[in-house]
Amino acid sequence: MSALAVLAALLAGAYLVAVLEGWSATGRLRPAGPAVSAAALLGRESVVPRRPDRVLFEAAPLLLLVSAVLAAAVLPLSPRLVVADLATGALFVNAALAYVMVALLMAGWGPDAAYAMVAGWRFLGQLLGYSMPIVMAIAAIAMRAESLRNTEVVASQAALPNALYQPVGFAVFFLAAMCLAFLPPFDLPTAPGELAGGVEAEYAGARLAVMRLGRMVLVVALSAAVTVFYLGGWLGPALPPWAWSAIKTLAVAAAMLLAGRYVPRLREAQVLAWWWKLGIPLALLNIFWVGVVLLVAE
Amino acid sequence: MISGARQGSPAGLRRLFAAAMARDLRAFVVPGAEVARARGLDVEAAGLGMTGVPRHASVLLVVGELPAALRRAAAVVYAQMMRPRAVLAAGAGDLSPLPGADVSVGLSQEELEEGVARLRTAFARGAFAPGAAGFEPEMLRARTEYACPMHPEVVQDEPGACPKCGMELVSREAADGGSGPHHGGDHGGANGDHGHGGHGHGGMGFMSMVEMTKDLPRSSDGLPMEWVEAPFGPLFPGLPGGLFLKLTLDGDTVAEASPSACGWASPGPLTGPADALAERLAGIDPLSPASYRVLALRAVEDAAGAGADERTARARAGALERERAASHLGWLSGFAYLIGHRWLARRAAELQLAVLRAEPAGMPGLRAAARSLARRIERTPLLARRLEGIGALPGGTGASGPVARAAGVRTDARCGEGAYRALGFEPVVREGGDALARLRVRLAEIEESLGLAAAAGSLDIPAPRTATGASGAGAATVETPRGTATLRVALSDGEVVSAELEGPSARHLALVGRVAEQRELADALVGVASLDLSPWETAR
Amino acid sequence: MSALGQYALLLALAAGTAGLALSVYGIARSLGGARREPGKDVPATAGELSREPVWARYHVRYYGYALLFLAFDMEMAYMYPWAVVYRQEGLVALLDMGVFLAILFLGLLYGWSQGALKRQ
Amino acid sequence: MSAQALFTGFFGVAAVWFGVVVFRTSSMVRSALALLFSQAAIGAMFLAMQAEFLGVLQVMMMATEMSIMAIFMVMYMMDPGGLGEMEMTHQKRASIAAGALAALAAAGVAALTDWGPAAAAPPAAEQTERLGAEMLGRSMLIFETAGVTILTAMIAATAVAIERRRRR
Repeated sequence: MSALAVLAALLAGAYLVAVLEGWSATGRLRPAGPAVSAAALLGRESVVPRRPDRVLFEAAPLLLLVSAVLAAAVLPLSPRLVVADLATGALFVNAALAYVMVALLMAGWGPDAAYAMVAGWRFLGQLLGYSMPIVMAIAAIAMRAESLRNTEVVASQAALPNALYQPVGFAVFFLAAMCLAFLPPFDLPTAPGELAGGVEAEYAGARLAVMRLGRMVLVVALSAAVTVFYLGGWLGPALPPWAWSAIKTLAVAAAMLLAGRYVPRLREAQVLAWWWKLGIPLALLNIFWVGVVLLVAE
Repeated sequence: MISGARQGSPAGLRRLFAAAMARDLRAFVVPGAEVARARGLDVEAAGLGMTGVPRHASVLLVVGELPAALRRAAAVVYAQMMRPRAVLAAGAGDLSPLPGADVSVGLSQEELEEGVARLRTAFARGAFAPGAAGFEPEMLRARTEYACPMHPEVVQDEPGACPKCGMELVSREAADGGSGPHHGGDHGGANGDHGHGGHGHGGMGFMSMVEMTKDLPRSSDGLPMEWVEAPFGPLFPGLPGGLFLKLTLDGDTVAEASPSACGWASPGPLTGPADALAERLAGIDPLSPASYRVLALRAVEDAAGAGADERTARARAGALERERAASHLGWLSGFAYLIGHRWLARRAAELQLAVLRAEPAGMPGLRAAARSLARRIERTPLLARRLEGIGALPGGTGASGPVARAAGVRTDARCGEGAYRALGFEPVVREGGDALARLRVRLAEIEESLGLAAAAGSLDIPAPRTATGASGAGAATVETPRGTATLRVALSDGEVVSAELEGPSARHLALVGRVAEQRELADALVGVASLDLSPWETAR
Repeated sequence: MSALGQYALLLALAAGTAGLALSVYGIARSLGGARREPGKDVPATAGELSREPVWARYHVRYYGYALLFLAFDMEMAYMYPWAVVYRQEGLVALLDMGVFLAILFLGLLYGWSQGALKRQ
Repeated sequence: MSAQALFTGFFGVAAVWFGVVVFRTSSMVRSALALLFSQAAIGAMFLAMQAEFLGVLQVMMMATEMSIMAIFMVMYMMDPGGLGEMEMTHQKRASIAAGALAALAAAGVAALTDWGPAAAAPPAAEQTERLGAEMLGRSMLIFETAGVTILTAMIAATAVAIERRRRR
């Protein structure tokens, strides 16, 4: 029963994030926009490009959606509201989201089209940048919680949320999450001006609808991950636990979506150089900082 | 019913989806969003979403008349759009090979909005139709050709045996313009060679990599790789429409760039009655019509020996400066779209439309808005890092206009004009010569031009009929938003007998290779866009 | 719920999600297929028909990063069990992992000095 | 118990099937991704056998590592798209024989060895903890040696792949 409630919340969250995304893209807030767009997409044709790698082309949208849903499934909305509270939940989030890259790689290679292929390999490069900092930040979370179980990660923040306890890790994780969800300014694989749609360029109709849905669920999953890992999840006064989780998740999603409206897209070479020369040392420093604080505190 | 309706009876679920599609129209703009804006159309305000991906578009919005090459490109885009799809023509004449427009309107915002409303109705009613017509122009059909797998140079239209080795020829689709993987000098593609490898060398059991890669082109890091040609124009969303740009990609690096432009047909607009030359010349470039109008008027006046009085010159300067500000803002909007700065793209477009519609009295307010925009851009995080060192060109490359002034060259045709001296004009010069410096020059010029336009006090272009029956030769130079344009005319009895027009974009087009080659794709595109090419002002 | 029950639930969720997506395809398909027209299935490239395949040897320019990444990825396998017992073990754990990470960081610095951390 | 065995077997078959696809396709990317999913299926087997940490780690690491393998395959193999249907295998008969022999041997070992009574798997959280305690206790030296090995690999890879043009 709680699993169904979580899934319903996930769908509602994806819808609200789609409304927010429309706002960040056009500057207009249209509550019915995503529903109309989705129906419009379903009513349109969807072709497969000539001589594609059909398996990869068809699998990509499904894999994107499934991996995002699985990542969201291990993140708790409240102590009881979670689909599967795995003992290695924090690691599982990361494992599921690694397949986002695989999905985009398939979408890039599958259609045998120039823009998509550049975009697909670009995203693999982006992964080389954000992937290490993200796992290192999660390791620092696990150090404090003494567990990889997401409900225990939240419980460990009762005194002080991790965003304040390890601000460097928070910043690193937040930016890496934006990279992972390929949100502007890290939207290198879809880059509307540079690659005319990139990995999405050959998808249309129902396939595009599934891909967009996967992207929205991905943003929700990552916002929920930021909430669980750094903002104390359901912890908060007065309101019921699930409401706190929902509010925090939506606030994080809004921040992620709006940040990209006011800055230009980054260059790939810079993204990689910054993550490796600055991001990874900072993430290691964060682990060291948490280690020392934990030793001193005990 | 719309021309690109989907097959099926419009009932049940289909009716529901058609209603949704009618509310959620997304337009692919031909020749490009910058032309729509330059003509004063705000597509998004008219209720159309915009997309640069043909697969995601449901409406092909054609703005203005298109040359034949662009009509063919538009037909390709239309063919690649998903049904249901429709053509919305704003001030477009002949559309063939595209099907006729579903809705035709004039070039004004009101008409566009009314046209979108009509299109919505048409979509809701006719997105699905039982007898939907196909779109199968001859130009889209693939030609089958026959090639020898052993000898890539043997290609013929008929099946048969190879004259060199006697092997049976293999059928394949003919390439249009030869895109695809190729190995350095020889062509024929990876397929032929590799397909053969399996048969011919099968007995050897093992092929040496050195042997197989010796003919491949070398990249800058010394690795032998295959290069792929990909078109980034004429209808690429991040670049001006009409710019045919073919990039040879080595991974995501541009190995070679070959640009060309749609341009105007020579001598076309140049010949004819001299009094109407301004009218004709203003039509060649939708991005800067006023500049060419003034250029033609001045050249004809010079040839007829009739100089313009001070008031006329001043009013023309006002019109030119208004156009410069609008053109730079239009460039800024397109450039911001290319680099993914969505807020800036929208804001610059709004300002451009406001400048195009403004009266002289409104200029000071717009100038203040432009100044605050420029200040905000200077403070935008990451922007300088994105643009620094991209598309670097030193001075003395034959460039003019903002491209030259951004490289520290003090060149501006306006310096020598009396009307500008009276207005206190001083050219904007910056150092750096890269995309960032060009952005800064244009930002400063927007502000300066709005100030000059306000000071000029009038923005119209008086066109006295000076050339009736006149004979003689003359020349004029105008600093257009993109650089110096020169027109030489010879009149005989009120007719232009010979004319020679030289615009800045022809010179800048030659610089595309220098700013793009050996650059990462995104950087190459930023470099090309920072030149602010107008594909329209070069002769075909 | 037992661990195995959780895995089964996640598997069912994956299958169910894929099933949902496929049923969306089914609804879209019930409206009719895509009409076959010339040029339609050619990848959309800015108004030019590019019929030739692009599956050529792709020159990836970040291979320097990729090689270092492989090594760092290995290291993460050790990091999680270590992080979980960190508070129990205390200073030993800090020193132990400190040495391990210092060794790895040397590798990063070496790669950096040799120009692996840039576009090749 | 039987459901557990069923799923273990199912993912085992999936792993083998993806492994076969690796060699049956001429597209390099498809081949690399098939290997990826073969490895991921092994990760799922670990999960079915209640080795949670190991399983999730395997699923996570193979996604990135096999994708990186894909980039090197696309960079260095001729015709990475498999368009020419080029035969990429050689010494087929010998390799089939060797493969069949090795499979038989492994199956034989598995079937003939007396594995003793199956121990109950500890709870998933405890597995990770025990692993950590082992790493910081008895196996500390092995752990640090792994660090040095990784360092060696990093230096070797960099030295081989990155040409130092600045030297000239």
